[in-house]
Amino acid sequence: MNAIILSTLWGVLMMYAGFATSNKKTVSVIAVLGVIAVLVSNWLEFLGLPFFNIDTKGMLGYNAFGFLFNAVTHATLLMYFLLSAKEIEGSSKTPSDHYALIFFITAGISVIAGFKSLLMLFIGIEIISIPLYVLAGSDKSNLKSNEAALKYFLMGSFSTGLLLMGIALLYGDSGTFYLEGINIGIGFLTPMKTMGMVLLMVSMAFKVSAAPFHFWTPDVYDGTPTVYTSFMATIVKAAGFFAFLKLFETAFGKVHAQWEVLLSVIIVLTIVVGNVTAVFQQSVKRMLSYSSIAQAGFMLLGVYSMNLMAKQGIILYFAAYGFASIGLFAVLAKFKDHSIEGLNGFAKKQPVIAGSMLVSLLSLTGIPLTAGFFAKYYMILSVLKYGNNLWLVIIAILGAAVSVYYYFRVIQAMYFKDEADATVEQVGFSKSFQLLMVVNAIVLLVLGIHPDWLMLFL
Amino acid sequence: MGMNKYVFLIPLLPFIGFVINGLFRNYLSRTLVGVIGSGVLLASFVLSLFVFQETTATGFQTQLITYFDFINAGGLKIPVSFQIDQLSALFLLVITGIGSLIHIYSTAYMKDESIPHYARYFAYLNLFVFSMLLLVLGSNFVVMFVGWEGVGLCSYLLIGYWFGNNNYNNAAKKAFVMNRIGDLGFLLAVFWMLQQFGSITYAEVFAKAATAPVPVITGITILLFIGAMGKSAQIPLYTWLPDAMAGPTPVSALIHAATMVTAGIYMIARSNVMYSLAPVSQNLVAIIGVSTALLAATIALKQNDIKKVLAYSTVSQLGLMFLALGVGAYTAGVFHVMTHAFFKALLFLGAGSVIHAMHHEQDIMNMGGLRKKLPITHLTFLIGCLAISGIPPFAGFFSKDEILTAALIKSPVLYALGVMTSIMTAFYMFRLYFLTFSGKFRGTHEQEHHLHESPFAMTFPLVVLALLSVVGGWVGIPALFAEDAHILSAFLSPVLGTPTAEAHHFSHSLEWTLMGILLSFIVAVILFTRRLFGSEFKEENTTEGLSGVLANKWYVDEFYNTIIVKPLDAFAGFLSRVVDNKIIDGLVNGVGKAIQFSGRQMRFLQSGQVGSYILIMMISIILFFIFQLFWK
Amino acid sequence: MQVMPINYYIFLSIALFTIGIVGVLTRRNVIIIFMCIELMLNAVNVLLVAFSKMHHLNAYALDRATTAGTEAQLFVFFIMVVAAAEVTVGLAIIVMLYRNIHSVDINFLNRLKH
Amino acid sequence: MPVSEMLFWFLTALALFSALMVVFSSNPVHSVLWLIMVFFAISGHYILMNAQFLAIVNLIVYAGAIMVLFLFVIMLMNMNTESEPQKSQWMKMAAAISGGALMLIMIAALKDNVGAVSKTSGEGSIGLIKNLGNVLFTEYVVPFEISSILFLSAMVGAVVLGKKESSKIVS
Amino acid sequence: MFVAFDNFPVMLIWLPLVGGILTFFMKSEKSAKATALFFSFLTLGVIVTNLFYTDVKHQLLNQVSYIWLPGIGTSFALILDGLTRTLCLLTAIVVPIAIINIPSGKYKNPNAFYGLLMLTFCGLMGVFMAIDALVFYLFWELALIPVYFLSSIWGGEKRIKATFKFFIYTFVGSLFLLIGILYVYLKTSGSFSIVSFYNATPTDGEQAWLFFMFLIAFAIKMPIFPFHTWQPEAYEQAPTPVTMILSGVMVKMGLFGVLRWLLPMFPYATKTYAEPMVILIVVGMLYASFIAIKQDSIKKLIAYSSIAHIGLMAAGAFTLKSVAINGVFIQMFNHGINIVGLWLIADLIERQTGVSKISELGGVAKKAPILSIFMVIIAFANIALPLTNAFVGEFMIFNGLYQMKPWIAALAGVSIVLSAIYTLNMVKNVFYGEVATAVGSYVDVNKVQITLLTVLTLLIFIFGIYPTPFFSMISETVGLILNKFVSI
Repeated sequence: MNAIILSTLWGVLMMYAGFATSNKKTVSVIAVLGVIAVLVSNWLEFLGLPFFNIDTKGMLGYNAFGFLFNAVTHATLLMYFLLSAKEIEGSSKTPSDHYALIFFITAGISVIAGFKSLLMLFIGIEIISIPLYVLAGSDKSNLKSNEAALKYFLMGSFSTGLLLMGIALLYGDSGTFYLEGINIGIGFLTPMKTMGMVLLMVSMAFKVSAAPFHFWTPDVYDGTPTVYTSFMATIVKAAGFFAFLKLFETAFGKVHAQWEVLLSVIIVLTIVVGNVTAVFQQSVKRMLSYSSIAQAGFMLLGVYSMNLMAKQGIILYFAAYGFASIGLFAVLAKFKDHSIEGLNGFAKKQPVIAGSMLVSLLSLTGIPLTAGFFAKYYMILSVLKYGNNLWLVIIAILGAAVSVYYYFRVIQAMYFKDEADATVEQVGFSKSFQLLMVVNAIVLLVLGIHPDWLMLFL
Repeated sequence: MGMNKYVFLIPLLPFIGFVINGLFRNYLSRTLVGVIGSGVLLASFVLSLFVFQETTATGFQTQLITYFDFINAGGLKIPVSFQIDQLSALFLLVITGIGSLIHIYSTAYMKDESIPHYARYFAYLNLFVFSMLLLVLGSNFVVMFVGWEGVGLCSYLLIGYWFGNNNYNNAAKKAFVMNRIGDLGFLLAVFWMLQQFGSITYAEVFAKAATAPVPVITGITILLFIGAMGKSAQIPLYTWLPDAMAGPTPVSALIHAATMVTAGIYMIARSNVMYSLAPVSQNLVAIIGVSTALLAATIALKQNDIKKVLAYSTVSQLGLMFLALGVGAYTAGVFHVMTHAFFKALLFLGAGSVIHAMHHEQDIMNMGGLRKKLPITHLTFLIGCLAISGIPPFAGFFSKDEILTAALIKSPVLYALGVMTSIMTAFYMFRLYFLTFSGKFRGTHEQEHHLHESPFAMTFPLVVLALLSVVGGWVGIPALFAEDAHILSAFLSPVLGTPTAEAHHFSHSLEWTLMGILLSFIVAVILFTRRLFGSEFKEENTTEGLSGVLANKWYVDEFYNTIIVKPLDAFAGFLSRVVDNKIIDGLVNGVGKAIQFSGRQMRFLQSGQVGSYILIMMISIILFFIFQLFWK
Repeated sequence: MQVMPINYYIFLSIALFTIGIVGVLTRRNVIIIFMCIELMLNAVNVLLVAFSKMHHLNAYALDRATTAGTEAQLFVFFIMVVAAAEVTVGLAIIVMLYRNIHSVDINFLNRLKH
Repeated sequence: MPVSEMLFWFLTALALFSALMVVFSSNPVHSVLWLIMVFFAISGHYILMNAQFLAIVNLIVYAGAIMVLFLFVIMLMNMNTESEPQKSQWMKMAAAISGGALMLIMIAALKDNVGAVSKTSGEGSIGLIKNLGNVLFTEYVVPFEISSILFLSAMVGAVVLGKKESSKIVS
Repeated sequence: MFVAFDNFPVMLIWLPLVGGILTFFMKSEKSAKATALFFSFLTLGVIVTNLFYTDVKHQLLNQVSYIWLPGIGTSFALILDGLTRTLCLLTAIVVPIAIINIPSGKYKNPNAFYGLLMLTFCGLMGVFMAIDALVFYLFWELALIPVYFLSSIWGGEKRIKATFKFFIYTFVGSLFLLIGILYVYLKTSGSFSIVSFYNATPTDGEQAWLFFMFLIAFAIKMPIFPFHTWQPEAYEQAPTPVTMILSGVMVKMGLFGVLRWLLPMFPYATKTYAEPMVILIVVGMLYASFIAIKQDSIKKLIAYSSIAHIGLMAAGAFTLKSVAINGVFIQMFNHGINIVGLWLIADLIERQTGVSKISELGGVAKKAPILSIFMVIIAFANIALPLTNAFVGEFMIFNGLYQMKPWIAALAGVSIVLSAIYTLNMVKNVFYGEVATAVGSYVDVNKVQITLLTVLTLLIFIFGIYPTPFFSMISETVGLILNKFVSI
């Protein structure tokens, strides 16, 4: 609750900050302070120090999983703000509005972190989505950005329709919006419930950009200003997963066997489509959006198996994927040319930045001693533990193997290609940015060496 | 028994010589190299004499001297140990003795080489002798195998001594590879023995052999014989030996007389216990032996290279030795090894002397009339020819006669073939002799001008060997002439057993008759060759008909080339180009390409059209519904 | 007590929903597509209200003072709220796009593909 | 046939017909008008189900505010002509088929539902404003307040999008 | 500070790691090389010292376990036993040789180059010493990454493609390995320690596919036919020091995996598949040998020859015969020495002539007699001539193959002949014959190179003549491996 309220308040504060000061730097500082405040308050609540005592009538409620998810969200958001402040400032005359939107989204994510009723799920998702539509189109004079916003909006609304239909059908059968209530009476899956469930799954799959509902992702990620793509692809997506996992665990946990096949089909499609399509991309940005689809396939394994390991793993995955992608996007946002060739010889020009990008890419690939490894480790382990689904694991790791291809293309460009035949843009990276990138890499490495420090809390 | 402590020195001394000459070749003087090279061998020879003397003592027991465990792991125990008995002692003598002479000879023969190469040459020679000594001294098959491969290595190094010439290198490689084929057989035999007997020590193997099933023994002995085929140049692995003439001539002497090719004989003689238990293998040995003898003899008839003739004669003589072993006359085989060592070394060194005089001319068509210019060489060479042709009382007569007698006991056919070989031997040897030494000189004037007798270091070994070729046979005088005069047989009997009683089946008169007929044939042939080649020379037809076939060595090399080498080469090429590059790597790359391709194709699903996106979503939802509602 | 089978409402809702989907698929004018999405939301609303009444009826049989079904009607309320917010943003986006390309044809949205 | 039932069928027919007309009218303005028609029909249904509050809200919010907004935008863009190009026949076919299939499947799956909706107003007062308002501000105050975030963000969003910043168009 | 250095395994990990990191910060090439050398010699010193502490009394010094991730059930556990000592010693010998051999100015950014080499060193040590499955896996991957960079940055013309292929190949393999490890882990009581892995009891059916999961990773790494196609290109394109480490040590990771993990963990499956595996491998050996005959590039020839030799070792491991496993142990070491020698010579030639095609070379022996002597020795060691090191191992392996099935040994024996053919072909065409134009101004080896080659040659002879101490070192480990098969 702390997080929701504080981030809302800070969102409002940000709105007014735009009037109060015209100095963009100040706005950014306020935003960063806000995230820290949210982070701390969330943590305090986790430790048993809620600032507010609100009776939510059982619609919202946090457990360790939710708190930890919130914490990871806020931590990645902090890193995001720190790394991307310049781009956010540059994206508009009044970046305070954008900060406000992001804070509202954060509030929505916190709602998602604690939803116990389909109503809260719906509202939470919408709170996340609607500002995102705006952020996608925030580069107003850019037709790609316009297009991304409209596409995202249309398809998002459409999927909201599906979600609502699903909720309605579920309600029709069970007479309640409470997840636990649905679960209680779910012993036998009536056609109505089944349909509701499938529609919910579809709309959640849409939100996490799982195939075959992923089509919006590449276009939208590509068209959105890079700085917001970063946010969308990491923090927001994590919320989608969290919702997916929580919804299906709490509401449909009993009938796991009924939907696992369907989900595994989605997973396989996602992994195949994401990885295979990413292979041929020439733009790093677009490649990363396909890779986010591929990573989604891996994260869905956690939704699939739904055991403790899955939860541990998915939290770690959020962190690993979030930090890695934010780092990459933050660098990418400074480039005009997003083609892979544009990075040729980058390591020689900017060894520090390239080094931390390297760590990010290795983490995304899942190389040991980076957080990405243990993330994948938990996913595979959870599925193996769930049992009898070796083929799913094998497809997943084959996907991971394919992913090497496109992630390493970037590494190859940065490290192995000569700059002579390349057009490495003269992009300046401030010292503080470099430092932050190093910190980002260190976070990934620390989580890769000692994931227990994160898992400890679950 | 005091020699046991020093036996290790016998191989070690040549090895030290090898190390010194090999490592310090840039720092030693020419004389020092020669002294070290020959000196270590002479020292070994002296030690061998002592050892030999011990073995001749009555009541001598086989001595086993174990040094350390070569391998002792996983149930496999292979000690490095030496065995001293009559057989090894005899071979020690032959190897070190003849080896010493060849070393001495080489000091003069190779003096044109620069010092580093000179030293290299002696290092190789020393190593060669070392390997051979190891082979002979070993008390088990693995140590023997170590020496066995070692001589293969040295032959490789020496044949390719003049490495600037690629033909020589090819010959060297051919020698090694062919030996390796044989070695594989040997190795498998070793494993089989290990499995069957749990040991590869002679003593244990031979003790247990009698109780092993005959097929097993047959198998082992055949595999061993395959090893011998390679090493001792028998059909089908004999073609390397004539090519091995690429090395310096003393090396040929060493290979043909003292080391290397006799290894096969030694090995089978050593394993006589097993061969006697396996008649099938024995027959095989005899048949291969006699066929090789005959084949090589026919080829030798038409060769014009002085060394080639000698080489084929070695193959042929080796065949005879195997014939002896095959018919169970182990002593006769070993006897012939000994006498053959004498006269073949003599012949090769003599040939070397001729070549030396002729400035590396080897074609006998370009020689002639050397009798006067090279008197010592001529005389000793003649003795060699007489010895190899089996004229009494030269050494060859006794050993060959013993073999033929033994063959006759076994089968008249073998005998007949052996006789044919002997007659042909006489023919080609005297053809060689007459073409070289009588008639007019057919070389260039320059060659004629420079003709000279070789220095003492070369003639000395010739004389010694000539003497041995004369008297060497007298240790094995057959019962025909004098009962119990066969000293060698008596000496070797603890190892090789006494000849079987069958030897006495024939009446003395029959033996006399056969020997007489054979001798008269040989003499006739010699006279015939004198008529043919003695005074005047006429160009031989070496292109057409049988003589063409013979001159081209029955086209065996070409046959191997077409049947084995080329197809294997093509096969390797096929594997490399097609299977590895196209199929396996193609498959691997194909997976990558397929992913790329499908990536490219799948991009088109991403059409950018919201309508089609939603349509695909709808279709998916419909399918999901159907699946979830109706399929289950 | 006068009752209607719930199925009628379900069918009505499904029909409206499907019409909405077909509209989304067939039309090129973004605004109309958006309207069709609104149609879908309304289909859901109808359904929710019907279910609300159905559950209320069921509960009423046991307990006269029941408030069962309220939550669904409130849910509909929230859907309308959300829809209103969505429309605000949606139309803003559409207007923005129109300002740039002077068209609201969805087929022109194809700069981003592959 | 009772009046309520007749009304039900009438409203249903009206709703469906108007919905179809929304999809099929080529003039956007007509579409908007037909959609308003649908909303009216749906509101009628609400009233039939004794959900007066929603009926009113539906009319005010949807038919009133939202649709006016739509109309306004359409007028703004000067789209009151039948100028909209048609989608390809293929797409239309596919849409019709998939839509039909979806409907068939859903109906087939849900046709066996037993359950009823009461048509009398006596027993169900939950749909009344008083009732709902009470619940909304007691039990549902949290989602209500949270949805305010939604509005805030929508507002900020509309402002962000509506503000004119630069005129250079990048394609 | 010395607390962490109080035992051998930890020292062996830390020294290369610290050395590598320090090397990164060196400014000049000289100091970078010196640092790397210093630490690698230090490591060598440690492992050599350790050879005197092999008795039970010092077990505590040779085995450590630090709690790492208790939640997962993994701890940083290392051991030094017979198998490990063999390979660590090999690594510690090969790495300094590789480093010394690097001519100055050859590679740009030398500090990074040497640093990465040291990191590879560290990774390899970790792989060999780990007795915790997860730690093993981590090091397995970690050893790969620096190699990937080394080859891709400093390699030959087609380096990026070749190295990438290598990387993908091994990565796929290791992912399968990961699945296998995790599956077995679930069968344990939640621990990754090797003991619990050994005691895990997957059913026979599970063993069957787990066996292959593990095997794929190991087979790719070795590599054995038909997973070998990455190797020739990777060897050809990688910079020589890396190729040395790759072929000398890294390929042993696969064999090591088979011996330490695969065989003892799945005795049932191993028993079932041993014979088909051996046949497949033997066929692959012959296949590689045949292809080696047709190679014109020295490097590719050595690569294919290595495939054949490694295949022999792999076949030996699957015979499950004590004698063969002993042979595999010693042969792992010896093959490392020999192939490093071959690479060294190939590098010396290529460095001077700029040519690595056999057909463009010739007559090196005339110009460089000393080099040729070493070459002949190493070449004959490569074809396992008696009294060279390889003979001991190959003899024992063949013996084991024979014990399994005589005809397999006979078939495998053909490779002996073939190896003689291709090795001597290379010697002949490169060293003998007419002096080729590329060799015209060849200068013989210098003192440093002589020293390196002498060290290798001495090792060749020592292990070829008196290998007994080695066998006493490994006997216990071999026994442990084979114990698992006693009851089956």
